[in-house]
Amino acid sequence: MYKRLVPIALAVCGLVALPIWASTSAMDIANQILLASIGAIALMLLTGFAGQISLGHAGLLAAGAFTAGILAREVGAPFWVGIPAAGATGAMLGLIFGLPSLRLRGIYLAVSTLALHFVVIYLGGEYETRRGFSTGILIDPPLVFGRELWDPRDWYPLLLVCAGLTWLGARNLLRARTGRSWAAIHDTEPVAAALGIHVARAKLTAFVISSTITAMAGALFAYYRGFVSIEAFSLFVTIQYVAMIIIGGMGTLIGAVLGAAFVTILPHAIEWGTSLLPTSRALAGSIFAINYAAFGVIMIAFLALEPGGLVGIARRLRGLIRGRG
Amino acid sequence: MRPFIALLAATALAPVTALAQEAYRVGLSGALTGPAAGSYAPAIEGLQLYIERLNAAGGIDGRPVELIVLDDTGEPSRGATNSRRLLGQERVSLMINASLSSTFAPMIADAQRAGVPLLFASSACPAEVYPPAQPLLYCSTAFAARYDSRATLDFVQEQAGTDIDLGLVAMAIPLSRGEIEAAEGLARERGMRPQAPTIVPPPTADYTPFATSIQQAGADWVYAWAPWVTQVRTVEALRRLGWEGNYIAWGHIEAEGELARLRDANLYAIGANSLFSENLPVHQDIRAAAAGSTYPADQMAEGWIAGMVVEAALRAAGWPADGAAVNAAMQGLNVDTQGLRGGPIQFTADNHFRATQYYRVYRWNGEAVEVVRDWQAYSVE
Amino acid sequence: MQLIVNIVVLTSIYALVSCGYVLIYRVSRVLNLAHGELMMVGAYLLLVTAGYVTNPMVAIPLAAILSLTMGALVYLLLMRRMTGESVLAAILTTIALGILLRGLIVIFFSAAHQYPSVPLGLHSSSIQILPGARISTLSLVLVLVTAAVYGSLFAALRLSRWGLRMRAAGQNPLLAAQRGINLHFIYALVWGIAMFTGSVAGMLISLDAGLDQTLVLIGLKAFPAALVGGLDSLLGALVGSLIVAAAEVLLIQYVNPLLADVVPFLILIAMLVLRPWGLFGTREALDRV
Amino acid sequence: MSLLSVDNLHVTYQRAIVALSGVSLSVPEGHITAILGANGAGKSTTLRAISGFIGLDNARITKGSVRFDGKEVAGLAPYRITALGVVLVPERDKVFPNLTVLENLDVVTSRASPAKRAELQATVLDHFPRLKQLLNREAGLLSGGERQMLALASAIVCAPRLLLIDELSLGLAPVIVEEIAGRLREIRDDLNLTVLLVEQSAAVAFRLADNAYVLEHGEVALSGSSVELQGNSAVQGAYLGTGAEGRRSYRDARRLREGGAA
Repeated sequence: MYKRLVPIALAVCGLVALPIWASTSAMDIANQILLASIGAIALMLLTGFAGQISLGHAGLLAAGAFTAGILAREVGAPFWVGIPAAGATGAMLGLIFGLPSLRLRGIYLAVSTLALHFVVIYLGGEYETRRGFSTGILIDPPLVFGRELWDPRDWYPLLLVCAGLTWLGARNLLRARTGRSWAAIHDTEPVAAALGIHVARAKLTAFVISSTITAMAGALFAYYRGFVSIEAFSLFVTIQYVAMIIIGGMGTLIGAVLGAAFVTILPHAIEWGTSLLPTSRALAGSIFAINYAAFGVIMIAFLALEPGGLVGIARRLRGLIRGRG
Repeated sequence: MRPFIALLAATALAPVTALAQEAYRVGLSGALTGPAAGSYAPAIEGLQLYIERLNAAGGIDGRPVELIVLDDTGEPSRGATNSRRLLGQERVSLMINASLSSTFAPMIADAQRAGVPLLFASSACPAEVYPPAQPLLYCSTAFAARYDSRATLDFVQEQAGTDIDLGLVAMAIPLSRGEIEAAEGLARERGMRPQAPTIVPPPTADYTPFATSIQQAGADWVYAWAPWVTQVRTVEALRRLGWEGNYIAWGHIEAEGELARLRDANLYAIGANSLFSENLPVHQDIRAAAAGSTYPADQMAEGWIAGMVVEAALRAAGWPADGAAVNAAMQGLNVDTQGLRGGPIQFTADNHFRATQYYRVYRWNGEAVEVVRDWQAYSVE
Repeated sequence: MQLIVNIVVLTSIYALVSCGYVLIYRVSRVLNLAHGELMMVGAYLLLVTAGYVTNPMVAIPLAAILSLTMGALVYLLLMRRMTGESVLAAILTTIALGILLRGLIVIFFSAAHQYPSVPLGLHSSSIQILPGARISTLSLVLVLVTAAVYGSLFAALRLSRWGLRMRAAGQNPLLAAQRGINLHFIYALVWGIAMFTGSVAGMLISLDAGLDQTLVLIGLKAFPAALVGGLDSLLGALVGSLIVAAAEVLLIQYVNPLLADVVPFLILIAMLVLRPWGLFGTREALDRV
Repeated sequence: MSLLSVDNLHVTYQRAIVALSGVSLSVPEGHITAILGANGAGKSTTLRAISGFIGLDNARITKGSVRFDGKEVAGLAPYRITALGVVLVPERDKVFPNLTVLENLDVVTSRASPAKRAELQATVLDHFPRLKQLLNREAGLLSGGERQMLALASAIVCAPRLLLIDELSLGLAPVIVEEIAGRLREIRDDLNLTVLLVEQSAAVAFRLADNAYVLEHGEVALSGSSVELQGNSAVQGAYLGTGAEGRRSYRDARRLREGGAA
């Protein structure tokens, strides 16, 4: 047990010390990673552990962001009201997203969540134009402990705490009865039912918990950006989150965080890479395309060659080292 | 956890290209790629060509202008990251937005917090630039909400009076819908019979159903204010249904080339930019500069005008030009557009749009794209 | 009258696109979410062939054959490695393929709007086919092509030996292999045909309305049509397309044009709740998944 | 002389469960050979190893050889073994349910030339007249017996040199099994087929087969001609329940090997 503590302690103090020496844009990337890992952990619980495929993640993020946006703009609700309210919307949507899972499995479930994604985005668009926010909803920086959060450096501690809480919450959940029932329904539902596990309740709790966390992540994202618009929650966002749990490594919490970091850093790394090339101005035009293509190639590589994801690679490396060490 | 912290550090200490301190630093975040790139990328390239030509001729008082271009693919989150990088790390003294309206809010917030002026070039002018204008926000783009519809309806009334059925076409994006719904109100005030706006969702396989609903409502005139693709697909579908009415659409940068391609006598384009076929000296300059670039010269007027505004602002601000100095200079700017527009672009402390907005209508007359009605001035209150 | 013609045109567009989804799912049990991108790549192939030969009667078939071979290659080089993997992995590989193709298209063809009809010198004139109903020649061609494609598919699947083998491979791959049927050839063939039909639809739409990135979204809109009919049957795809197209056209005309975007997905949700395996799909398809 | 000879074959599942540990048997050309044995003795595994469809639920041949017509086939890709003329009639999912009877026969690939194939199809339908009346019926709607007939017919149309049949009589009424067994024997004589039959019911096996092997726990416990085995008291005791000494406790059956070794 002691041996495992050292790397964790190192990691935690590394993270806490980050704001001291990192530049503002690096802090912005770090914050984005923390936000992404909250959403990734939520999706990992649903798909990685409970085995329910969902392609509606961006829709849930949008729902959370819009709830926070509407409350902040219409009612002027503070930060402390916006986040839990977004969580409540997420829980409600989780139920709606979860109902089809009682009848459907695999492809049909994925498709029903995809359809719900388009419905949520459509409603968001309608709200935006009806209420005249044709260029999106502006939210002024939230007040936390009397301090106005705007600079990435102010946001970092709050986001670190939120990500940490999500991690701990998820880990305890997985150890509790719900987590075990999820593991059962992950593979063979009939067997799970035979063992007396209330399959329907297990599925719905998986959807509700995952959607609540995702919606809160969406609200946090809205406050962090200070801005909400439907264009920010396209289908590509869903695909990015699904890529996070695959590249990270299905069925592991650390996989979700590693995947979140990888997928968030990738576009910046590519941009930094191409800026080194001499013809960087000509390439600037197709940076977006290069990102897209690279993202596709990497996902295919992980799916075909290393289904275990980064965690799989790490395990294999550790095996090699231990084998030879 | 260890590896990713190292990677993070690497990006943080990315080699900040040590720039010669005496260059003027201007930053741009625009939709170089992504779905909206078609109407923004040519303008951005036009601006880059202008700045290169300016630097070749010795820059401003011997100092070059450093233009940093970042792609935001029309996505708000990328727009926000770019503006933080331009303001925080690159320390630009003037920032330009050439992208979808969804990227406005985060950039406006960052610019106002950093006290650096933000120029909207080729992107739709937000309401904040009209008098009474908010500080630090300026717009040099041809089209402008509210005034475009008024000018168009004036022209339609001039041509066909007010006893007409007016079809209205918009794309299902908030800005286009907002403008067309405003136009519906204006048309009703003038005694016209506006139909319910036909709002077309972006990914449409077949435009015929939308054209059918317009035709069957008996529209004599149709006014479209949306991205060029939606405007032109709808008129093509209407023509295929045998509709002979008049169609007037906003003249985007692609308008001139497209009117020549379509050869439709009843298709009008109303715009604020002049035609490249007039071959004014400035048009020749643009053609010379645009030789060999990826986008056609006649789509670069918007970027060229932005270049003129930037040069005038930096020249007026003098050296050293920080955000406040450039902003002060822009309050009293008067930029001669050398015929690209109906008149000069004048900014005042209270009006960051322009004193007068000039509109011109043109169409295909059998052999060439001609001007149907020359510049019509609208003073901006 | 014009409404009915509009419905027929929209139905044939959705049918021609959705038969790609059905063919691949029915034979190789894989849901191909990259079908929209493959359709777009087919249309861009026409842009390439139109660059070399300006006679449409040569350029279009040439591009169609290219897309057939590319479809087969997509299976052989990529999807073959995914046999035996989980359902989620297979779906995600197709999504990743879609992203890769979208990126490559913008790199090679830039994001600008292209017009393949210009080099081919095609002007879409319109004909009066019924009193009070006019249709563009290209839409007419599209309707005829859809009829021909569905006719030949129904005939092939019923009569030709390779058609039988496709159906057999779809029902019981193990037994098909035991009876000496080369499954890899069948899957490559079916991916080729699916891309062929999708590309033909993509080409005809782009000849009529020009070509850019948004063609992919049309592929996505045709997806509910395939599912409503039951992922498992061609007849279902036809009927599903009719239902979705009719709903869209009537809603645009009488209710609110904005609904056209979300209607297919509303119908899809209703169908998934009532009859997940669609109108004509086999229930077994659901349990097997 | 023997078309198929299996030597010391070992197969393990999931790298843990040993299914076959040293099976050796040979199938003379033109003969019907049967494999007997209780459930889980490794009968089906042997068949799947020979036909090449072993790699399914990650089973693997770990040792031994399978020689068909003198050529080593262990580990070859299944479709390569089928091309050599080894055709398997599986235990379950033996027909294409949504195809009609005629389509089930048309769909298979045959080593015979088109003309020879048509002739083969005609003769096999002659041998199974009931199928001839049901040509346009979907195979999914056939009865158990008709389904087995169709499975045999479609395998024979492939013009196999060696026909592997997994459980001929499973789930069928005795009178139908009698009819099918009789038909099979006639076809074997007519087309000079070599058959390796895995069968649970010893009665059917001895009626059809010329010689037989008895598998127990993955090893060959007994082998010999059908006549000899029928006479062997141990086999009777274990399988037919009519041992010479009247009732025998089942406990001794386990020591079948030592007691009644022929």
